[in-house]
Amino acid sequence: MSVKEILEWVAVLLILFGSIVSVISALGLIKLPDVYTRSHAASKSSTFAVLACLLGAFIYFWVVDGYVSIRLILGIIFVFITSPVAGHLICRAAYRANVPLAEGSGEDELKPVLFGGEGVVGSSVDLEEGTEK
Amino acid sequence: MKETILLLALILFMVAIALVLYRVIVGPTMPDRAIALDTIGVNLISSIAIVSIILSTTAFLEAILILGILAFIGTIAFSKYIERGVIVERKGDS
Amino acid sequence: MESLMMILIGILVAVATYLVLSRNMIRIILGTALLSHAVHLLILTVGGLKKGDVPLLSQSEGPFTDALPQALILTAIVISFATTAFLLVLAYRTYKTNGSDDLQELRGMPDE
Amino acid sequence: MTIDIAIILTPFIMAALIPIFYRRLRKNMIGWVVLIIPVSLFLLLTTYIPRVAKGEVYSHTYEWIPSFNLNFTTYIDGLSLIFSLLITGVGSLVILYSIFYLSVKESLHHFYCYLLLFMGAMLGVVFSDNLMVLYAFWELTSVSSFLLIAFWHHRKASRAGARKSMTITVSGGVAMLVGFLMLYAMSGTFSIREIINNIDVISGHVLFIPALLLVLFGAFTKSAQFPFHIWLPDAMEAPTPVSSYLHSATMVKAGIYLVARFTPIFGGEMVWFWTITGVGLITLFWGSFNAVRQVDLKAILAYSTVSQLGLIMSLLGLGSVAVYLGYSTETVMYTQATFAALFHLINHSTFKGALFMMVGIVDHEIGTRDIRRLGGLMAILPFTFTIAIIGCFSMAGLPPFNGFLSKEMFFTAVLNITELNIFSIHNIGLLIPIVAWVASVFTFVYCLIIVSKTFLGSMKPDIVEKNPHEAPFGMLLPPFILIGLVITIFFFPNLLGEYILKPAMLSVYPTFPSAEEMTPHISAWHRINTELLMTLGVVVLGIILYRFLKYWSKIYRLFPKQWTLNAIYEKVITSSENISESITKRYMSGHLTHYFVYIYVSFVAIVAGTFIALDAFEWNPTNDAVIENYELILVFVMIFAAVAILFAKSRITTVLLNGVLGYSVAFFFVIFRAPDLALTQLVVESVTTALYLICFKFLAELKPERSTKRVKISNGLISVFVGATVTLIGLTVVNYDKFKSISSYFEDSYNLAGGKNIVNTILGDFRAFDTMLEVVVLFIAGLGVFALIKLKAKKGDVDIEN
Amino acid sequence: MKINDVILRTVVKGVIFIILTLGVYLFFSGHNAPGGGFIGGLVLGSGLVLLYITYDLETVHKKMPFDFKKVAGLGVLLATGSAIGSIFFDAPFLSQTDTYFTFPILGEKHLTTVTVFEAGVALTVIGTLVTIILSISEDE
Amino acid sequence: MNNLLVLPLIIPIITAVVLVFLKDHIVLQRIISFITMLFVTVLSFILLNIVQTEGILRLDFSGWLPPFGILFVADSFAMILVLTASVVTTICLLYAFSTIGNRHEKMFFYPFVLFLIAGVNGSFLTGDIFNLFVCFEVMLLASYVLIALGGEKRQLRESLKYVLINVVASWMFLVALAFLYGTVKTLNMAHIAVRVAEAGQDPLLTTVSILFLIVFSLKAGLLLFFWLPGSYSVPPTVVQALFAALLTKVGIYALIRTFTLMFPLQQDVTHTIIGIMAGVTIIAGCMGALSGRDIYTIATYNVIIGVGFILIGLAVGTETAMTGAIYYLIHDMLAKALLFLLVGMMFYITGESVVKKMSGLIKNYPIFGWIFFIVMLALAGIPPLSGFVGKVLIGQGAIEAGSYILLALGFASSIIVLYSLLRIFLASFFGETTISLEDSKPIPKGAYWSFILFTISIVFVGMGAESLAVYVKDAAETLMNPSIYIDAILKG
Repeated sequence: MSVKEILEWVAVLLILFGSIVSVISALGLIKLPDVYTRSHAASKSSTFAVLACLLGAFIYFWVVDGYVSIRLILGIIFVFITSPVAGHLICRAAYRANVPLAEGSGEDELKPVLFGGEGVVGSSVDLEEGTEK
Repeated sequence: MKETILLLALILFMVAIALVLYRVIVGPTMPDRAIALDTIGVNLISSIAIVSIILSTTAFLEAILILGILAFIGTIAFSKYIERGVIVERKGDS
Repeated sequence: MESLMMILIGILVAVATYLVLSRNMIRIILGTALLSHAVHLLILTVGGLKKGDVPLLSQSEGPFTDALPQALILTAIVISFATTAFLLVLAYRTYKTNGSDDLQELRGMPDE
Repeated sequence: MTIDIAIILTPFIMAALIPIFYRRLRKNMIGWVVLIIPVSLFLLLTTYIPRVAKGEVYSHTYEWIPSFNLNFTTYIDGLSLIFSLLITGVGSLVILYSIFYLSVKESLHHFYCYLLLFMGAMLGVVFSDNLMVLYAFWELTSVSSFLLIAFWHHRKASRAGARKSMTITVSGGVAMLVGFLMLYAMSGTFSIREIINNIDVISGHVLFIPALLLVLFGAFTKSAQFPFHIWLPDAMEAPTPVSSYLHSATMVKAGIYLVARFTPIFGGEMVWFWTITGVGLITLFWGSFNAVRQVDLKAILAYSTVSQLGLIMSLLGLGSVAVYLGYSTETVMYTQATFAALFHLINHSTFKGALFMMVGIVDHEIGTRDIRRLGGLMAILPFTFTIAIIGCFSMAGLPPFNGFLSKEMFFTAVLNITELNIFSIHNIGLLIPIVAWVASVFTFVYCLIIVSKTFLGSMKPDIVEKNPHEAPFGMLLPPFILIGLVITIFFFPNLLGEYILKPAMLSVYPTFPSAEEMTPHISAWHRINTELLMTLGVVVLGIILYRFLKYWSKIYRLFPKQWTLNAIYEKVITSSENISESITKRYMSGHLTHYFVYIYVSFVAIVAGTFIALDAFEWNPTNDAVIENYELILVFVMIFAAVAILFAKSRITTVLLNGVLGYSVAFFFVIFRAPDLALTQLVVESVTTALYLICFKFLAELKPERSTKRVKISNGLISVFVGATVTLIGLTVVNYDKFKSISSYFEDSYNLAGGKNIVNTILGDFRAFDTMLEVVVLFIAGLGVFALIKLKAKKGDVDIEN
Repeated sequence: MKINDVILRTVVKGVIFIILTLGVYLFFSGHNAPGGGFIGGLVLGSGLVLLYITYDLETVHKKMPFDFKKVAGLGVLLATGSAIGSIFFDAPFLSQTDTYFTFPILGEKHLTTVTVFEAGVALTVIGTLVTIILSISEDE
Repeated sequence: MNNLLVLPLIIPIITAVVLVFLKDHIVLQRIISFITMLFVTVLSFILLNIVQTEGILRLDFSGWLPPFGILFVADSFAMILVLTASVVTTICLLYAFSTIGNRHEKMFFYPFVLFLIAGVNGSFLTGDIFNLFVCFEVMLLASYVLIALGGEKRQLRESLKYVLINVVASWMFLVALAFLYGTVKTLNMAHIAVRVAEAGQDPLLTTVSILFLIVFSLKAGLLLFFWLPGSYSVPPTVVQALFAALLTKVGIYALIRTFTLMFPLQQDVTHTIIGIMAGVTIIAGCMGALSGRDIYTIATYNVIIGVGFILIGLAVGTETAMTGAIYYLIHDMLAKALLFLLVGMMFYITGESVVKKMSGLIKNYPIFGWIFFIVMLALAGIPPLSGFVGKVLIGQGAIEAGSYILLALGFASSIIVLYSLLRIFLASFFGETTISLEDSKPIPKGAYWSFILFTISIVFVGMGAESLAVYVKDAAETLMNPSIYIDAILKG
């Protein structure tokens, strides 16, 4: 097995690994109880999965076609930078829009700070069918 | 062999998308759906990468980057929508 | 694959039609969006699927898949985007002035 | 510019000039200026008499639309000359009369303008040889008579009468047009003379009888034949000069003219004979019968006109037998019916014109035309009385007036016809003289009514109070001229026969060798024969009936009100309006959903219907590309997402699912090797989703559909059918491989257009025009969104926005 | 209630360059690789929209005082103008020409009038996209 | 150089964009847009004459030979319609100047009108079926904006319906295009014709043609006209007039092109369906016109009747009938535009749209009233006005072909047209005048000019039909012999 072939295999396995992680994260997205925990599953695992996958693809093209794809690198960087921010924003939004924590979560210390203990915020946005308006 | 593994990986990604679709449909809250859509986008990125390998073409690599960008913009838009009901604000610090 | 795509297109069209036949503005507009998805796939499918390589000369020697439908779809996508944008704005303006998003309430007789 | 076209055009030119110069004239001068036209035309036309009497005809062709054989061919022969003389002659008298009749407060310029238009149109009708030009003038007479009838348009009855006459006569005209077109289809020419020359070729054609009936339909509506006569009494709302012009001498005679003109073409048909004779006789009877019950003088005259027109019409029908039989010494006697028709046509114009003017005078001086409020006017209006008595007696067929002569000839004709043994006349032929005789009795009765109820008896007190006096000289002159003619013609009928009627006979019977034979010597006195006895019977029975009028007039009440022709006409009109309204309202509900249902149903019905009827379905999946597992999953994802949209309860969910679909489509583009599409679809889909979200700020949350289960099921069925139609046709299309795509040409894009991305080269070069316009579309949409948002209806601004 | 967007804004400042560069790249690479005026324009437009989302109308408008309707109009004029230009050279409407130019630094480059046309397309797309989104956002 | 061909499309577009930059200079906008339309009119007249002398012109965009590139084709039929459309728009602009108001003018009213006419002209000229779709969309998008511009309740409501229905129609168009491309694998209309003929227009191709029939019927208002009465009665008068004159006619044009050029081989199927649809359209239109109580309803249903009548010409399918259809198209564009302008003006001066609530207008507005009278006669096909020649020729064609039912329906409809308009005339123009001359609103000068110009053109088309005959005959000949068109495109 030449180095090239080994690298190819590494790439393929990275991709496979990524796909497995992605399925796990999807499972997590289904199984976990509330939006915050699901966000955890989504942003961490799926970022990880996609990075692995893109890295695999990068290596593959590099090795097989001898093609160093700047776009792929850019893509990796981009996902790497933005994914956490996106996860952060969405969780914050969820929190500010009063999405309740799951049963059995620890104490919510931010609540009194943000909402002054009232727990009411005038968001006009529909969060959940049936509850809005 | 490598082909098979790649196909398997692709199938797994598709399964993941299908699973996440459940979250998009069921919810129950808006942020849930937003997160799920984001995840679908990210999974699509991976899938496109794999398809590129299978088709042995680099034509789709732009799509990967664009999808990344859009998933990001989309998520931001969503989060603003959820948070404030408005996506583009008229004035600063409103 | 073509047959499968046709069935998928048929289902999309059926769903879209059902949406278009509903009373709510948003559903109808979504129905038109689905219709356009369906027709884009349709144009692609009738051009033949997987019959060749990506239509980029730098990437392969051919044969290539039919590039013409792709160009047509591109044009169609842009046009449907333009229409949808206008339609959405029109819909919400109508909602705001008429106070209803139910097309049944928006009937109005032609000679009122 | 030769004289014949000048004759037709002069009235039009004058009519066009009136609105320009009328302000410069004193109001009472307009009429005098206008009078010049018909008088000079009349004089001009009289110069034709001797020449036409010699058998000359004048014809000129002016090109109008030669490409479609629409040429302006004028044709002056005996028949048209009679009519043109009537038109201009009576026209002159009517204008003279109207100068005194109409007050200067009326909008005289309108009146004379319409009248000239009408005169020109009538002249056009009788002088045209080309069917289309004839039709053009024919409709123009309808239009101008509409304007004349509606002259006092502030009166409701005027408008209604005008509308009725226009609707009926134009409908007839349209039918006639179809008949003309059929004639054209058979003969290949629009020229009446050429059609007559080719009559053998066309008479066996399938369209011959339909064309005949359609042309007759036109003639009958115009000439107020039963059951289309209903417009004529209503048209009496027009000013009296108009009635006397249109309804005695000109417009209603247009149908007669048409029948006479077409006798050489259609005359040989049994249908022609029976339709014209039958309808004519029914009209004759019905008109006279109904005239008796009227109380308005003008209405009596209207019905009497209807009846007299029926008489002339039936005579033309009787005369057509000669065309069928062809020329022989025996058949010549049947042409006398036509001769009588033409003779009576002139006679009728003279006495009916005079009578209308008489009624005008009564109306003008006394202020009413209701015979129940009139009586004893003989003393106040002696000249008018003279007019009335001469006119009425002539109409009733008494000597020494011209009506007697033509009435006798009419009886002769109806008696002659019973001896014929064609067209199964022997079965019911005896009815013809009976009906004719009975109708004459009623004619006599209403003539008596006119004279006695108006002028005899005692004067009503309210009339005495007004202290009316005889009409001015100008108003009396025209009717006196007509009355003079009535008497003159009685004493010198053969002058008329020789110079005017004889050439016309040749026009009606072009195949007959000589006009001499067809011109009988008219004599006031011949030996005692059946005709004379019939006349005597008319007088006796007429007087009896008049005496006992109040006893038998009850029979008029036997006719239920709602079954009069007028009522039926009104009912048809209103119910057709109401039915259309209810049907239209039913399907034009304003529901967008309904409209979509119509569209989709016709889509499925017509497209799938054709598809199945032509048995076009074919499916052969062997050539399909392979299906990979992951593609299958993606397909299921899409189906899931699509179906889920149907059940989604919040709008965000639906939009997100739509986004999922869009992304999946993009992924299909990836799988199917379309990178540009994938990129575009991704971006567009995201932007669209963002747009949805932005617009949601202004929109309401989804509500559950509140439709009934039935609606849902039917909608569902429609959707399934639409989807199935697309799928089935699509499956067939995919297998259709008769042709190679033109796009292989584009694969050479680098050499052709210097681009390696084929799709982009197509967009930027091969089909750049599409791209350019697509950019324009985008621009319009952007601008439109901007304009739509910025331009809002002002508050409190009612919908008056032009 | 003030919500601070420090994290977002910081990240966007960096990311926006990637996006805009990508847009320009896509625009130019269109002739030989996926991309082109339309996609390039869309990506650039999306980048601008991202700015509007992260900041707000006024702030962005101060930095970029364009009337985007006019930008779009300019784009249409450019596209149609490049098309109509060929008329004056007695060539069929919309005819494109291309030449190879040697630039000092970039080396030999393939230049076509298609690029002008595509630039028009891109400008229109940017202008329209931003116009639409801004118009709606400004609506009361 | 054939480049002239593109000018009827590109000049309005460029002018429209330039006008966007002149947003607030209303007078300048007016002048420029008017000059532009005048120029386009003159140009299309010149082109029409060139087509006469030199035969069918074509312009291959970017020089790509058919069937690969897009091209514009000018035959007499297309050019006649382009010319008429330009004339109508020019005159309507005159009306707009004095009535549309500053608010609209500042909101790009003139650019949208110019875009509309560009799309219309493009649809007439294009020789590529997909490009036809794109031109349709240009026209439709402009029409969407024009119909909604103003933002009133009723207007928005009806425009929403209009837009949605047209979006679905466009979708059907795309489906039809997909099927067409999937079968004949080409987009050039002449090339499609060749290939369809090669395949003998087999059942599948006929089905596809029927799909096109549905699509264009929706645009033309043939049978599927439900959207029309509502949406044609809400926008400002000028827009109504433009719509009535242009939009349905584009659909009719497309129908005629499709079934004379591309799919002429299965006439017993296709033309029978068209005939039935035309017949039903006429009946429904007549019922609508009879049922109408207000001027807008009556006017819009008259549009529908007109559509049915013209398509009788297509359904009958003889050369005479086709000649008639073309004449009638010209007439209908002019007369319907005028009718809508008049009806709008009635509403403007009285503030009423119900027939019975107006009375005696002719006293204060004599010219206005008489022009209404003339257009009424013209629409009823009374000679020698514009409707006559077309009516006669269609009738002749129907008799030649033996389509007596259509003949009867068509001619009966003209009576209903007359009756319905007569009702307006008698009730609203005749009768007691309720408003004194001093109190009545004056009609703007520009409006009068547009009325008079339209009237002149109507009279001209009727009286001077001969001067058009060369063009119309040529157009009909080309339609009946598609090989002329095909040869001009593919050979040479």
